[in-house]
Amino acid sequence: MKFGILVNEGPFQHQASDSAYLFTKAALEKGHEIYRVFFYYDGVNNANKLSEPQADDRDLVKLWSALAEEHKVDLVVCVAAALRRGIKDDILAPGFRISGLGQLIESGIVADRQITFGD
Amino acid sequence: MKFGILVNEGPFQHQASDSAYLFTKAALEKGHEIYRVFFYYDGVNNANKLSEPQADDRDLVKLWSALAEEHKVDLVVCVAAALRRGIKDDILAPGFRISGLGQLIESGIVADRQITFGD
Amino acid sequence: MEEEWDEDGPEVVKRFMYVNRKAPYGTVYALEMLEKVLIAAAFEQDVHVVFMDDGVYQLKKEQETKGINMKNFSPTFRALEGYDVEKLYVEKESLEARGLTVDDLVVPVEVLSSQDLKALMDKQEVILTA
Amino acid sequence: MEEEWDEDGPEVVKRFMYVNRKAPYGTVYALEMLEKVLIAAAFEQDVHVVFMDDGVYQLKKEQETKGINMKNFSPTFRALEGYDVEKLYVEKESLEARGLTVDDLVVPVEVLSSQDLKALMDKQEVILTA
Amino acid sequence: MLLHTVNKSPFERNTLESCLRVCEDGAGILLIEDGVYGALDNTVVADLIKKRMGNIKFYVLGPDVDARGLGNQTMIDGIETVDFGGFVDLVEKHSATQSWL
Amino acid sequence: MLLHTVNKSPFERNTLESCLRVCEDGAGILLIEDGVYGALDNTVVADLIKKRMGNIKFYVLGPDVDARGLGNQTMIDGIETVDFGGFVDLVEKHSATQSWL
Repeated sequence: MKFGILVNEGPFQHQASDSAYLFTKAALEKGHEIYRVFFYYDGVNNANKLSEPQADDRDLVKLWSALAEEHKVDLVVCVAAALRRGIKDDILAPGFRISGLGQLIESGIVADRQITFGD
Repeated sequence: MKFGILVNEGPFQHQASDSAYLFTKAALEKGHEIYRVFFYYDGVNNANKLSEPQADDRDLVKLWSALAEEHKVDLVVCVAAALRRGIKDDILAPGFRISGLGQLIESGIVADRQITFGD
Repeated sequence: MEEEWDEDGPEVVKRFMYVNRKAPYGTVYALEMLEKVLIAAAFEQDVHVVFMDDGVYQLKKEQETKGINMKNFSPTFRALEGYDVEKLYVEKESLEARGLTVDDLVVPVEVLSSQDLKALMDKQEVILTA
Repeated sequence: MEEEWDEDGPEVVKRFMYVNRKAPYGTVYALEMLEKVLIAAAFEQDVHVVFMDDGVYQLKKEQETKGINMKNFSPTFRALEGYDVEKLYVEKESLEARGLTVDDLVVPVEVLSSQDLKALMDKQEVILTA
Repeated sequence: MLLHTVNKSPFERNTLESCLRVCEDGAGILLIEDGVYGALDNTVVADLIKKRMGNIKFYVLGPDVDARGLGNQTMIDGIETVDFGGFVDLVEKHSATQSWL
Repeated sequence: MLLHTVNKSPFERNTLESCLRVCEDGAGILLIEDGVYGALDNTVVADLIKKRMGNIKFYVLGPDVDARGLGNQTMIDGIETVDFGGFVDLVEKHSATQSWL
């Protein structure tokens, strides 16, 4: 089955990105396809490559990037939400791309199931 | 009187930074001193100079920077919270400086009143 | 309207529901949700917008935001009709708990009881919340 | 302890109160609040830490965070004593509403009724919340 | 006495209730941001404040009231409206401020 | 039928209550993140779920339960614990998912 994922919050402040990541990983392990992970609202902060968590803490930016590399997951950051919050190509982590909100709606249309993680 | 201000949230997602800014401005207009504005948690995102809101929206990063310039307000971003969230010197807006959490405690000790804006 | 989509729309038309439960201005969710609704309309999907809990306050008339230095986005709700977003629903129980009536709102809406809202939600294919 | 501060501490010792009302892990507030408490202790202030509402869950024993890929920070509460942070308070009403007792908590705390907490809060000079 | 600020809607969260539970008689409570909904009369949560009116002094931040389109709504009798300057004055005249988030 | 997810503590917010108000009989509700506190028995909010048990199928995310130290607490009778794989299965077998935030 094709899943579409929406992430509304950045890393650390809320658990949303953690839950979304673990759900995405579990879906891939079960052989499902992740059509797209769309980052909206403060969710765009998941794509900030300057993020440097403590050594014994999880590193969500790197975890998402690794998922994109290993499983060709499409990680899309909303351009409007990102501009406001200062997430631009200069600091965009590998595997993420910046695009329009239409990519979220398209995900809702194409995916068999669309699910939101937020606060 | 000396005021210390703590901002726990970034711009946009919550009103905290807006309220803190308007409070700080009002205190200055009344002739009070702002000892320090300390940015903690997602509040560190207020210092991201790449932030580019829509033309008809307020620009909190610029507003804080202007306050620092005009009134010599000390804007301190917590180093630990900022590292996690990828706010580093490369993208630090004018008027902000990165320092330790001790600066918040010192603000609480020195200021006559310490007030928190958050979610 | 449904016929029009069958003729001119994309191949797939899904039932999208946007559930607004947050008050305006205290958080950005209301504003950025509205941007999502407008985009969905451009994709000619079957858009349903629900206001319940504090979300009903998004539609309150007479918003004057100058004093908090933020943009008043409530007029945009009146523009939704121009984008063919006409299915706006408000939960009756949420409205009543707040002492509000439809006369307090910036746009015409259909008032649904929780019971009727249940049935409408259950038919949706994509539900976006914030 | 107060005498010790008079002898060795900085010139100003203020009554700092940290009010923890949020559950752990769902949001970062609990973890980063704890970092603030530790710093205040280093400045030899008169630190009071209150747990009320869902904040009491921060102290729940047996936290096992491997399954959500996050760091279990509850052992740090046991380290607070080493930093001379010994004034930990839990609101009785919050504990009871959740069916918990002090035996469920990772550290010894003083249980205060809302009434007693009122009086303690009113004496504080700096109150930090999240 | 303390000044308490409450920025959450009492329809959505327990914040105002918790604040009232540990708020001393004689203290001040200022409703800001989404907290201003608590100041409205004729709602299912209006009694929270009405029960303590007289023992606690209640204030509401006018710019937040206006932003939410509540300028002409009936407020609970006895709540005083302040602007940001008044907010600063309240922080100054109380011994310390507790922000309920 | 829909799958509803609830990620907020019922002690702090009205989220679970709102979800239950518009949740059809036969639907599923999965408690995740801070929502898992709603699954505990012997609390002042346990009745919220007990009243609908039998009409709605309730699930709770095990990793979130364990993280919060609730692994040995008494859960409301009839709630099924799932892991992230089970979460994926629930999303698959329901027609759509509504996330209550």
